[in-house]
Amino acid sequence: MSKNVRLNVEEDLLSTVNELFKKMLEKDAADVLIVPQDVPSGACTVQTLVRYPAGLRALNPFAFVLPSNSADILVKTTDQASQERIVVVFRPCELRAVFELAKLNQINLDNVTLISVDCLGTLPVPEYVELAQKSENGLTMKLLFDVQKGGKESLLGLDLRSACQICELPVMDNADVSICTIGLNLQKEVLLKANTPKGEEFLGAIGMELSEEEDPESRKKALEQLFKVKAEAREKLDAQVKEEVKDIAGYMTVLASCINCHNCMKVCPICYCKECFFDSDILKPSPKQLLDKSEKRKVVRMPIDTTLYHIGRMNHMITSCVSCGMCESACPSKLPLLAIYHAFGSDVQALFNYVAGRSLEEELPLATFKEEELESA
Amino acid sequence: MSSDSIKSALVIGGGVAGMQASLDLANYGIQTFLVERQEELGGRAYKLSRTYRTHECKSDGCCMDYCRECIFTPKFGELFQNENIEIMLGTEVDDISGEPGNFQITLNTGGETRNLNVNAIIMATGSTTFDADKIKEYGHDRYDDVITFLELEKMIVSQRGEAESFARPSDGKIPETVNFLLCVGSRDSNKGNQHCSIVCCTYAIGQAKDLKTKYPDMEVYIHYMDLRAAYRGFEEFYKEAQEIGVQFIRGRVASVQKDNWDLVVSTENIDSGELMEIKSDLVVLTVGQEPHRGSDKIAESLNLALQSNGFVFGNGTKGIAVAGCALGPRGIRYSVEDAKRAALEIADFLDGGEVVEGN
Amino acid sequence: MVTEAQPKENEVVSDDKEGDFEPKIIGFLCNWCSYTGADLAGVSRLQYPPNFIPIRVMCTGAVDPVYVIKALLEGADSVLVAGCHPGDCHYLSGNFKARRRIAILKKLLENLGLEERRIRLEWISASEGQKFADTVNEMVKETKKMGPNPIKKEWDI
Amino acid sequence: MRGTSSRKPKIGVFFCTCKGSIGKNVDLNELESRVKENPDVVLCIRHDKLCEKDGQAFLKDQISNTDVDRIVLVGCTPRTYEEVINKGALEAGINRHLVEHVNIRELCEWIHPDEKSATEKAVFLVLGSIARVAFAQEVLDKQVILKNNNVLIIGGGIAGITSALELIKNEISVHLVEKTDKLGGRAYELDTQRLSEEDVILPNINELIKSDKFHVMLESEVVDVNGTLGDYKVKIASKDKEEELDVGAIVIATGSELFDAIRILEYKYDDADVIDFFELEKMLVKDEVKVPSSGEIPKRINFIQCVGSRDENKGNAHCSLVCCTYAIKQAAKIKILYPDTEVYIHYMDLRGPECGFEEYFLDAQKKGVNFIRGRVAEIQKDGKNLILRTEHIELGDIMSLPSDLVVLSVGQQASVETQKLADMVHLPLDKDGFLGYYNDRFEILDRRGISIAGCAQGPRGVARSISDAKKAVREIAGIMKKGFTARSIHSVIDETRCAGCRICEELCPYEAIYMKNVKDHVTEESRLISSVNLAVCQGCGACAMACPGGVPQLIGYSNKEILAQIDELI
Repeated sequence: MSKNVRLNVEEDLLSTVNELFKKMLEKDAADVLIVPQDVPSGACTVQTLVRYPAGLRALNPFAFVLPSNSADILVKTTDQASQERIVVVFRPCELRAVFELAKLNQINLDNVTLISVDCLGTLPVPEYVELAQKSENGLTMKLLFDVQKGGKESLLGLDLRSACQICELPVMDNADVSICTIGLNLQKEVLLKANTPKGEEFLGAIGMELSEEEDPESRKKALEQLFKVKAEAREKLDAQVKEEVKDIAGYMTVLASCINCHNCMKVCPICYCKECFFDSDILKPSPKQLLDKSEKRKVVRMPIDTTLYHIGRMNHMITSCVSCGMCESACPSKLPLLAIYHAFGSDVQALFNYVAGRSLEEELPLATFKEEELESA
Repeated sequence: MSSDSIKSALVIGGGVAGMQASLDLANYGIQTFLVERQEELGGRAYKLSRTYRTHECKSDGCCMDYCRECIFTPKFGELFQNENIEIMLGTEVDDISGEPGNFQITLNTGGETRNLNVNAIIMATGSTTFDADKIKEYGHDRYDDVITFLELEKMIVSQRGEAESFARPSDGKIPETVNFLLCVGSRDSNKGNQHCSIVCCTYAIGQAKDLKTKYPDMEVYIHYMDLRAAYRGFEEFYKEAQEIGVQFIRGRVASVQKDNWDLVVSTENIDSGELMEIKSDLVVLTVGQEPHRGSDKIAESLNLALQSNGFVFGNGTKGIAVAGCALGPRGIRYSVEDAKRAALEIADFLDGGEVVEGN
Repeated sequence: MVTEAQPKENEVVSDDKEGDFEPKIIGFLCNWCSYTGADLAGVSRLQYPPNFIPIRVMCTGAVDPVYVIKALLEGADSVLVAGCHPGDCHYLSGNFKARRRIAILKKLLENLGLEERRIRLEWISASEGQKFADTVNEMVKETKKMGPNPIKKEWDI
Repeated sequence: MRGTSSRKPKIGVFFCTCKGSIGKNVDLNELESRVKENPDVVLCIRHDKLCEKDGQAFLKDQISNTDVDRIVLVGCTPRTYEEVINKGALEAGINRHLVEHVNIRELCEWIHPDEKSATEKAVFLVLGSIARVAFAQEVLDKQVILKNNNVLIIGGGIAGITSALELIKNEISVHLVEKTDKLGGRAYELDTQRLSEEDVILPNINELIKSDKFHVMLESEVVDVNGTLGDYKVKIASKDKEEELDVGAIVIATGSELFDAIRILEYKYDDADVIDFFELEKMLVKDEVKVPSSGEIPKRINFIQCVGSRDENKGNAHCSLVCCTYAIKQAAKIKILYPDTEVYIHYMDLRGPECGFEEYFLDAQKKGVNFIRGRVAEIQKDGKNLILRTEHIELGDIMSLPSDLVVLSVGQQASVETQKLADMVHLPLDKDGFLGYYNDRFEILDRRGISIAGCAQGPRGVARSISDAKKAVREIAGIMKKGFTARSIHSVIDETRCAGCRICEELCPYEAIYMKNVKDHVTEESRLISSVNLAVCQGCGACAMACPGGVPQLIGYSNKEILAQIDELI
């Protein structure tokens, strides 16, 4: 059972959490924070690197927007020799990506304290921006109360990103520390949990007294309800996409609008290669080859190798896909990439009893093998 | 010996040992002359349909059971390619004189003589197989369907890939009963040689197994005295043969005779004590090995002593090494090992102990 | 491989019919076992249909699934990946690695409606010339039954 | 070497008819004319037997008379002649990686009787290889010089000692680790003069100890091996300390161990008067044999053969090869010492792989040694007397033989040390637990700088162990002094593109991939990227497949080449 502490909300939730993080810097429990803050206009929320307390003005880890998967920031800020103590606040999908990337040796977690927040989902970025510009201050809190209650009035009829609708792990209980909001009276309190010794030590360092209290009933219930809704959505989406791409023709129809921009790869937190295989010279045909191909095949659909790219990329990273949905958000042609990756990925990951990003201990399916397995293959 | 002069060696015998020794010598940078009496390299081993796990085999399960292609043919290629090797076929050694480091050789190719100076000699004259005709009671000289194991190998090779069936010599029928007689001419000081030829058990079992696998209904008997094999893995080999139904009968066969149309193998089963008469469509005599004619002469001119069984003693003078069956009956694996060792010895001698990196 | 025009869904293309459809099968054979097995099939004159075109690779563990995808997208009707039996890999464990990759790929393509049997992973040792010939025979038969690679019906490849 | 970069490839296609065995089913004329249509092909020519001397001369001639810069050879399986042809091409100035072999004999000619389809398939095969060779890159063989050229010998038995002496003769420093407190192993305890067919002269241990190049560690054990040829780090645990040693190569001479006869309960090895052959040998060296319990000269001695050998249930499946010879010689010697003593040898089959065995056997029979065929069922104790119960297979009798002394000819089995070591150095064991499996392939051992000598690879006698050791060491000595050439097919890593995920490191079966620290010259970021140790890389391509980015590539089997070939085949 993890140790936890209830944090009383003084003024409001956001400022309470803002103070909490300030304390981390003031008490020298961290050198640098990586935390989401609202931009001054309030139109969006972005990740920031904060080294001094003064830099913490509008911390907002609960915003209903995720412009990019922040796992990449840790790739860029840590290396083998990293010494600085970094504290990050990430959403569960970002944390899952962090775990995968750590296993892929792209992130050095030695001096990183991972703090997760419960996530109720995010809206597509343009729609959120529009909504935020229309709303008065306090949009995040309004949405938080509203969505938690199951209502969607404040969303003005908008839907969460499909990745969020089907999210399997909206709460992560294996980050060092988790900030729990679901099922709590956020006007009064928020729950901090230390899930690892590192987390306990960290909370101790900023003066928290931990106890071993059970989750409140209301949280258990709320979570149960949330999981149920997500599972239903998941089932529905999986079935829908499997129907849509049930054969090659369906898949090719979906891909027909792909403009081959490779944005899905560029925003994918898991795609860690320095240069994508499918961008490399290996696959670039010479003019002659291309024209020869048209002779051989009579017709060649352009851009060439789009299908190869999509199936190939899927083959490369599907075992590590954490279903954050960044690919789909970034796709200018609105291809249902998240849906496809999720539907196929859960099948593939099931082969190895693996869930991408679930934990640091599970071995990457592609980096190992067993002598006794897949005998029927 | 001055180190910059080109060193040379003569290899007598182009069987598997001679071939390996020549290749190794050449790779050590020694000018090598390979002399073979026959018109073809490869010796007895090349005539086999296949061999059973040798040094040359890629032991990673990659055997296509076609040793001629896999082991020998590439080796021929290498030999004929190698700049350091001169091959003389159809050539006999007439005379050897001189001393280690400086031998004078007289060679005879179809009446033409050639003189050669070499620094060292490897004797790989091999052995020959016992003449089965000498044991009258087995009828090799009288009956078409009594053949030696080498003749059986030849049959297998020539029939491979062409006809599906395996035909016995007399009438081309697929034999229903085959008897293998081991120790023909071996361990028998009266009619043959006293020594054991070591490899025959393995060959006979291999051939029996092949036949039995291809024709599961065929009755295959092996008549043996002791089952011997120097190679590890033999035990499993033997067990496999038993499992697929090859029958092993201990005892020396008394005679093979014709009873009207059929060959009859008469023997006493020593284990059970009963006298047996087995009707047989094909009898295979697993003849042993004995010293090659003329090898004693070469040994003498090299001052090498002979063993009681007529084979050469290996540890002779410096600058002379012996490899393969000239030392006594052995299989391909040991022959190749021998050859490698012999080539090393010679290279060591010619280098004065200096190490030259092998390939 | 010739696609004159985009056929309507479910329309039977002329070369679809079993019998006159000659499939093309690409095979990745490991140098040590399966390629030698194929050689043995040749040496033993074991006939099999000429629809099978081999590519020699050092090890099945070196067969990048991209090759298989590429072959299928280019219009191969089936793909064979053949290597040493488990435990016999010349490079100790290449075949186990291949097994994982191929399993993943199969799952993906299965989801895309491509018959799982279009990709086969077989263990064929150097002495199994007969097994090699049998495998090819079987694959040709099976592929004929499945019909041409549906990818060929699409324009883009 | 001809330059090949950034120019249009000039491909020469050579057809070899293999002395006319290709061309009956494949229409070579049609094939040639189809190949000639390819604009990259500048030469298309036929020969009867390219692997032979004049074929090679022809090949060289054709290459040097034209501006061909890469060749495709169409003929038989590359499994047989690849090396020969590559060598020929190299002599003509064409790197082996710019040569492609197309096998239309085993894969076409011999299996497809229909000319049209056989030819069609051959066309695809040849065009595929032409497409592939167009992207081939010239790679020169790399010479690897070793960092460290000391050699570690594990095991101080006869094989280890011979190895050490041979290496020292070549001025190479030797560290020898022996688990017991003295050198020599079993061989020096044997009455060798009489136990081997030729007079084996055992190497002189004193000469070894005197050498300043010889460092011995007694009562020590190797506990960990890391690194590779030229750079091994070996952890050695002694009684009170653990130390690490840097060596360049390793000779495994851990020997075998004798089967522990106590495992076969019915032979009562725990009885004082039941001994194994090795204990008898120690008595025979002193020219006397006494019954241990009474100190008297034995009147009746029974030898039991195959104790723990050829017996999968209670012992080992394999035959230990030397025990028959030992037993016969021991029996004969007892007969010389005590002509009145009755000596029986109970055997299954009499085996002696070395020449002269038959003479020993006959000699023993002449001296009055009795040979009884059959596996002894059990040894009973009747008061003070031992009684053997066995079936005489030839007579079919069940016999009860009283005996003063029973000698168990125990076989050899793989030692625990060998098995532990095999694990440490990643060498596979054969089914009997020996390192015999790799004995057949000298090259592998030398590439990794690990050689095996003596009984560690399977039971053998003293003479063979000595010759083994000499062979094992000679190759190592050469490499230690002069370095070696890396395998021509190996992996290369594009350092700029490596993201350092280490999947290739995990999947490399030979630990040939190691992580190297590099500093990005722009960002100053230090990161670990993969690097290939050419001494160890065997060229399997597992790393190439492991990497999603296609960063490691196998020479001659790169993605570019294979994808080009696939493109052409369909």
